[in-house]
Amino acid sequence: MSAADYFFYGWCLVMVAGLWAMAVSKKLIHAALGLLSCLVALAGIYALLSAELLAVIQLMVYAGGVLVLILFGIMLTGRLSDKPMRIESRNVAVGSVIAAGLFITLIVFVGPAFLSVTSTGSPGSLRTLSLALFSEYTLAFELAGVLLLISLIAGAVIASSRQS
Amino acid sequence: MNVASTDWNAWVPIALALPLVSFVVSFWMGPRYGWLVPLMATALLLAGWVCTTVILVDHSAGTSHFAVPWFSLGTDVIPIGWWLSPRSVTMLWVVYTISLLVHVYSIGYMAGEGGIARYFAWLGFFTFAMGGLVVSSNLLVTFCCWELVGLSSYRLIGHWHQQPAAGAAATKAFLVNRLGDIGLLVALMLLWSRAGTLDMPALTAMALSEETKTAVGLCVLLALAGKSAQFPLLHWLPDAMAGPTPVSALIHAATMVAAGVYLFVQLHFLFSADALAVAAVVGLLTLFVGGWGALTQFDVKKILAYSTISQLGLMVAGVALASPEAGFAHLFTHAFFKAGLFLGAGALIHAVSRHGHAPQQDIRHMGGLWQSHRLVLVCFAVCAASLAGMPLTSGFLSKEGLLLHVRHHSFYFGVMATASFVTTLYSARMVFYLLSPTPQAAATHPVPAIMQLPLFVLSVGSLFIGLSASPLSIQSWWPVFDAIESAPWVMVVSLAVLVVGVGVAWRLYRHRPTATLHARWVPQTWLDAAQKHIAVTPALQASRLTHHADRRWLDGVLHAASYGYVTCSFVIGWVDRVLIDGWVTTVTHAAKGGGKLFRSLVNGKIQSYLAWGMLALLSFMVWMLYQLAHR
Amino acid sequence: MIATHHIFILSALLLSVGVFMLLTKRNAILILMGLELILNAANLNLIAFNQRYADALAGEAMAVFVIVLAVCEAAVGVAIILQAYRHYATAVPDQISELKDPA
Amino acid sequence: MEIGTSLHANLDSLAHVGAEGILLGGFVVVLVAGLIRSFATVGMLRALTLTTLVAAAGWTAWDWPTDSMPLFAGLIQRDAFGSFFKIVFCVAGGLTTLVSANQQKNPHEYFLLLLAAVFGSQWAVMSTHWLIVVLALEMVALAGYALAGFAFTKSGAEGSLKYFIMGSALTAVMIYGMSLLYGATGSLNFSEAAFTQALLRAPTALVLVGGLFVVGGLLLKIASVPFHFWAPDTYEAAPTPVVAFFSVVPKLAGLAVLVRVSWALYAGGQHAVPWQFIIGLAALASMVVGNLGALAQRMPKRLLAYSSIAQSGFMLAAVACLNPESVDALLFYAVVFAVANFAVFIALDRFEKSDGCVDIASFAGLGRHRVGLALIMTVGLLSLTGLPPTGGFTAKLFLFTTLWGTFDGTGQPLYQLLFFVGLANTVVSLFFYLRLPYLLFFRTAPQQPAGATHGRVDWVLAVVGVALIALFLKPDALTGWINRVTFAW
Repeated sequence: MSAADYFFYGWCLVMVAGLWAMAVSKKLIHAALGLLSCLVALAGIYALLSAELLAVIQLMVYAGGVLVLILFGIMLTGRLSDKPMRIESRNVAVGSVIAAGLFITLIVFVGPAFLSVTSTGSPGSLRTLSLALFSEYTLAFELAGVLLLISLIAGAVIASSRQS
Repeated sequence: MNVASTDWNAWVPIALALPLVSFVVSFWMGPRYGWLVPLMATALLLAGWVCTTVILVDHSAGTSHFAVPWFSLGTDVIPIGWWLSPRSVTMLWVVYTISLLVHVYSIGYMAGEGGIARYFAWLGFFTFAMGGLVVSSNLLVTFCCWELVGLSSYRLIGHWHQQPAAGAAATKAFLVNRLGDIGLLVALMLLWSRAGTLDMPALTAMALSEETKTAVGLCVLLALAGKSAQFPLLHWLPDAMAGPTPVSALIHAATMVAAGVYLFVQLHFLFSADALAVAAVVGLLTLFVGGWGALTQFDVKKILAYSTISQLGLMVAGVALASPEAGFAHLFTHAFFKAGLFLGAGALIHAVSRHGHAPQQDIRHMGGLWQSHRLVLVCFAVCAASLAGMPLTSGFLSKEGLLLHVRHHSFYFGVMATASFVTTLYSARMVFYLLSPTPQAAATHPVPAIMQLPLFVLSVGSLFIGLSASPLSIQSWWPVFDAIESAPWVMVVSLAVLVVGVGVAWRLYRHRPTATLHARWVPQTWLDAAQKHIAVTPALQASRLTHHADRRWLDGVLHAASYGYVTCSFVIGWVDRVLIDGWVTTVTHAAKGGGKLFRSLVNGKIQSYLAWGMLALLSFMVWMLYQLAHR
Repeated sequence: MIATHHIFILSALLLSVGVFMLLTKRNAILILMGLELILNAANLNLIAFNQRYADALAGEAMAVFVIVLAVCEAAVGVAIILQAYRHYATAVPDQISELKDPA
Repeated sequence: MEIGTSLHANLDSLAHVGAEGILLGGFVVVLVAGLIRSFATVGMLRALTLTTLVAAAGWTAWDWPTDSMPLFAGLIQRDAFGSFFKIVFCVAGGLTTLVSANQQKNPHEYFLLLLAAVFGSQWAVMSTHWLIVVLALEMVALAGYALAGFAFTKSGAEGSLKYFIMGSALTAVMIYGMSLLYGATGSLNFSEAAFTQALLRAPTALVLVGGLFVVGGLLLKIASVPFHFWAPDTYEAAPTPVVAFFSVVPKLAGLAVLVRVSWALYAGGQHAVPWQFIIGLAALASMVVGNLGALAQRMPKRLLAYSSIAQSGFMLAAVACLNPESVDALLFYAVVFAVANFAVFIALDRFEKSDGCVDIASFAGLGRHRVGLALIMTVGLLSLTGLPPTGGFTAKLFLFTTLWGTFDGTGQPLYQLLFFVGLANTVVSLFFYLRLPYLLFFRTAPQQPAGATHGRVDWVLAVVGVALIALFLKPDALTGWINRVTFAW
C-alpha cells in the first residue's frame, strides 16, 4: 500500500458517502451535495492517475458548471411550487434489482478482465494531451464547439418559450 | 441472364396501353364529361380488341418472346417483356372480348348510377392488368399484374360503397387474395434461389429437382386457390357478388378468377406429380362444394357464383389430371357461357327490380317473363345448356375433352361424371325456375338493346360454333386445342349423364318448390335430422328409410346421396370453421393479445419505459454471458 | 500503483447508482444527476484504462469531450425539465404522463 | 505525431468534407440572418436553409468518393456508403424545410436546429471513431430533443422530456460501453486493424457487455425494441413535419453507425459473440412489437410511430445479415422508407391543417373531398406495407431475397425465422396500414369539410408520391447509385 493507495481509498470513501446521500436522501439539496462530493472525489482520483488536466476540468466544469446548473434547476422548480422539497422514490424494488443486477454482472463477469492489471500512474504529460487535442482531435474539438452552440440554442429556445 | 430476345410486336404495347389510357382518361373526364365516359371507354376497348385480334391472327401457331432489362439486382438482370404463344394470345383475346362485351353491356346497365366514371376507369385498369398478367414473360411482372387485378377487383366489388356489405366483401376478397399471394411470392423466391431466373421461357428449358417442383407447385397452388376460389379459400367469391353484375361477369366469372387456372396451365411444367395430386384433390373438393352450394341457393347471382367455384374446381382438377390444354379449353368455353349467364341474370334482375328498391335476385320471384323477355331468356338458356354440357354447345366439347383424358382412371372418370350430373341438376333447376310461366307479381322493365346485344353475342359464342366448326370435335378453329381428341363413347356417357340429370331436375323442380320444401337441401336441416336419426331414434330412422324406399326408390337414392353430401359438407364446413377460421381466430386473438400486452407497457411513465428497457438489456446480457461461459 | 480492478469496481458502482436513480427517483432533477453519474463512470473507466495504453492519450482525450457532452446535456435537460414543470407544475416524471397508449 | 504535419494532414482532410463545410456555412448564415430584423422572416430563413441543404446534397453527389479514405487522423472515413446516406439526410432535411412553411413560432431556432441535426448526422455516418460517434449523435439528439417540443404545448413538453430522459440515459450507457471496449482494445478507432486484433484477444465477457451497451444506445436512436417506448409518446406530441424528420434522419443515422459498429464488432465473423444473432433478435422483436402495437391505435401519429418501430425491425434484419448484398438491400429499403414516410406524414400534416384530423376516425370519408391527398397517403401507406405498385414492394422483395439468400449461404435458422416472421408481419401490417385508406374511401363523411384552400396537393407531395411509384417501375435509378456503394468489407 503506497501513499497513492491510501489517497485512492480515501477518495473512494468520500465517493461512496456521496453516492449514499444521492441514493437515499429525501432532500434535493443533500443529493446535490452528494453529487458534489462524488465529483470532487473523482477529480482527486483523476489527479492520482496523473490526469491533471482532467482533474482540473472536472472541478471547474462539473463542480463549477454542471452542478450550478443543476442547483439552478432545483431552485427554479422549487420556487414555483409551495410543496416542501422532499423527494420520494418509486418502484425501489425493481430499481434495486436492476441496479444490483448490473453491478453484480459487471463485477462477476467483466471484473476479472482487469484483475492482473495495475495502473502505472504516469500516462503522459499535460503537454502531450494538449497537443493531441489540437492535432489528432482537432475535428472533435471543432465539433464540440458546434455541439455547445447547438445546446445553447436548444436550451435557450426551450427555456425562453412561454406557455401559449 | 440472357435477355437479348427482341421479337418486337408493336401491337402488344398498344393493346395493353389502350385500357390504361381509358383508366386515366375516365378519371380525368369523370367530373365534367361523365356522360361521355362510357362511350369513350368502350371505344378505346374496341380499339384494344382489334389489336388483340391482330395479335391472335399473327400468333395462332408460333411463339415469340420479347424482353428488355427492367432493373438489375447485383449482377442479375430482371427483364420485362412478353411471351406470345397460341395459348397466351388466345387468353388475351378472350379477356379483351369479354371485357369489350361487358363494357357495351355496362353502358345500359350502369346508366343513371353514381360513380360511373370510376366504374369504367377501374374496368379499364382491370383489363390492362389482366392483359399484362396474360402476356408477361417474367414471373415478377406477372406477380405485379396479379396484385393489380386483385386491387381492381377490390375496387370494383366495393363500387357501391354505400352498402356496408360491399365494403366488407371487398375487404374479405382482398385479404383472402393476399393470403394466396404469399404463396406466389414464396414460389417466386424459391424459383429465384433454385433456378436463378424468373423468366418463363428460360424456366421451361430448365430441369429442376422433384422436391423443388413439389415446393414451388404447392406454393403456386396456394396462390391459385386464393385467386380462383379453390377449397378452402372459396368463401370470398359468393360475397363478391355484392359488386355490380357486369363486374361479376367479367372479373368473378370469366377472367380474373380464371387467372389462377391460367397460371396453373402456364406453369404446369413446374409441378411435380405430388403437387399435381394435391391440386387434383383440391380441385375435386372444390367441384363438389361449389356444386352443392349452387343447389341450395335461391339468389341467382349466388347460384352462378357457386357454379363458378365448381367449374373452376373442374378446371383445376382437369389441368391436374387430364392435360393443360383440356383444362384451358374448358376455361375458354366457361368464359363465354358464364359471362353470358351473368349478363343474362343481370338483365333479368334489371327487368324485375323496382327502382329505388333492393335488386330482386330470388329465382322464385323471377318467373313469368317469357312474354316480355324472350330473347334474354333464350340466350340465358343457351348459356345454361352450355354449362350443363348439352350437345351442340361449346361446353359439351370442352367437358368431353376433360372426360376423355381421364377415361383410363375409372375413379376419376366416375367422379367427374358425377360432377357433371350435379352441374346439369343445378343448371336445369335454375332454368326451370326462370322459364316457368308463373306470373310475375311486380311490373317488369324492358331490357335495352345495348344490353341484349352482348348477351346475344355470348350465347352464340357458347354454341359449338364459338369453339369449332364441327359439333362433335374440338379440333378445328383454335390451334391451341389441336391436341384434344374426341371419342364417341365418352360422348355417349356424357349424354346419358345429361339426360338423367335433366330428368331428375324435371322431377324435382318442375313445380318450382319453395323454401319450405327446399329446407331439406340446406345443410343445417339435414344435419339436425341426421343427428336425430342416428343418435336418438335409430329405429325410427330405419323405419323411415324403409318407408322412403318403399314409396319411391329414387327418393331413397336421392336421400342417400343427400346424406352423403350433407356428411361431406359437414366435414368440410367443420374443417373450414375449426381449422381455417379457427386458425385465423387464434392468430387474431394472439395478435390482439400481444398488441394489448405491448400497449400496456406504454403506460406513459418514462421511468417504467427505462426500467423495461434496462431489464431487457440486463437479462439478455446475463443470458448471453451464461451461454458464453458454458460453451 | 492503484489496482485497475478496484477502479473498475468503483465505476461499476457509479453506473449502478446512476441507473438506480434514473429508475426510482421521483424528481426529474435527480434523474439528471443519475445521468451525470453514469457519464462520470464512463469517464473514470476511460482514464483508468488509459493507464494500460499510455503511449496514446485516447482515453483521456475522450474523457474531456464526454465532460463537454455532459455540460450540453445538463443545459438542455434543465431547460426541458423547467418547460415541463411550467406546464405540469410538477417535476415528478410519473405525473407527467398524459401521453400513453389506449388501454 | 509532430504537430505541424498533423495540422497539415487535417488541412488536407478539410478539402474532402466540403458538404459539411457548406452545411456549417449555411448554419452560420442562418444564425446571423435570424439576428437581422429584415432577414428574420420565415420565408427568408426557409429559403436559406433549403439552399444550404440542396447545395450540400449537390456537393456530395458531385464529389462522390470512389474509394474509402480515412480523414482527420482516422476520426472519420470518407466512402460511398456515407455519401449515400448524406444525400438522403440532405433530401430529408430539405423536404422537412419545404413543408415547414408556416412555422411561425421561433422559426430562427427551428431552422437552425434542423440544419444542426442534418449536420450531426452527416458526421455520424462517416465516423469510425467512438469520439465522433458520440459527438455527432449527440448533436442530432440535442436538436431532436428541442424540436420534439416545438409545438410548445403541454404534451409537447412531455414528449420532449420523455425523449430526453430515455435518449440521454441510453447515450450515457452507450458511452460506458465504449469505455469498456476501450479498456478491451486500447483503441477508440473501431475501424482500424489494431482494434479488431485486440478485440479477438480481449476477454469475451468484456467485449459482450461493452458491445451490448453500445448497440443498446444505437437501438434507441432507431427506436428499436426494447428501447422503443419513447417513440409513440414523442411522435404524438411533436409537430408533424418534425416527426417526419426524426422518424427518418436520426433513425437512419443510427442505423448507418450500427452497420459500421456491428461490422467492427463482428470482426470478420471470428469473434465468439454472435452479433448477428443479437441484432437479429432485436429485429424480430421490433417487427412483432411494432406491428402488434399498432393494431389498436387511434391516433394516426401513434400508429405511425409503431409502424416506424416495425420498419426499424425490417431494416435491422438487413443489418443482421452482415453481407454486401444486405447492405444494398438496406440502402434501398432506407430510401424507400424515407420517401414513403414523408409521403404519409406530409399528407397527414395537410389533413391536420385542413380538417383538423387528430384521430383515425376523423379521416372517415375525406377521400372524396381531398382525392389527391388521400391517394398519395394511400400510396405511402401501401409502400410502407410493401404492396405493388410502390417502391415498398421492391424494397421488401430485395430484403426478403437477401434474407433467404443469407439463409441459403449460412444455413443459420435465424434468417429463416426472420424471413417468415417478416412475411407474417407484412400480413399483419395490412390490417392497420389499410385502415386509413379504408376510412378515407369507404366511409361517408359526417359533413362537408370546410376549408377549400387547404388540403390541396402541392408539388412537394406530388413529387414524393410519384417517386414512390417510380421506385417501383424503375428501381434502376436507385440501384444504380447503390451499385456505386462499396462498403469497405
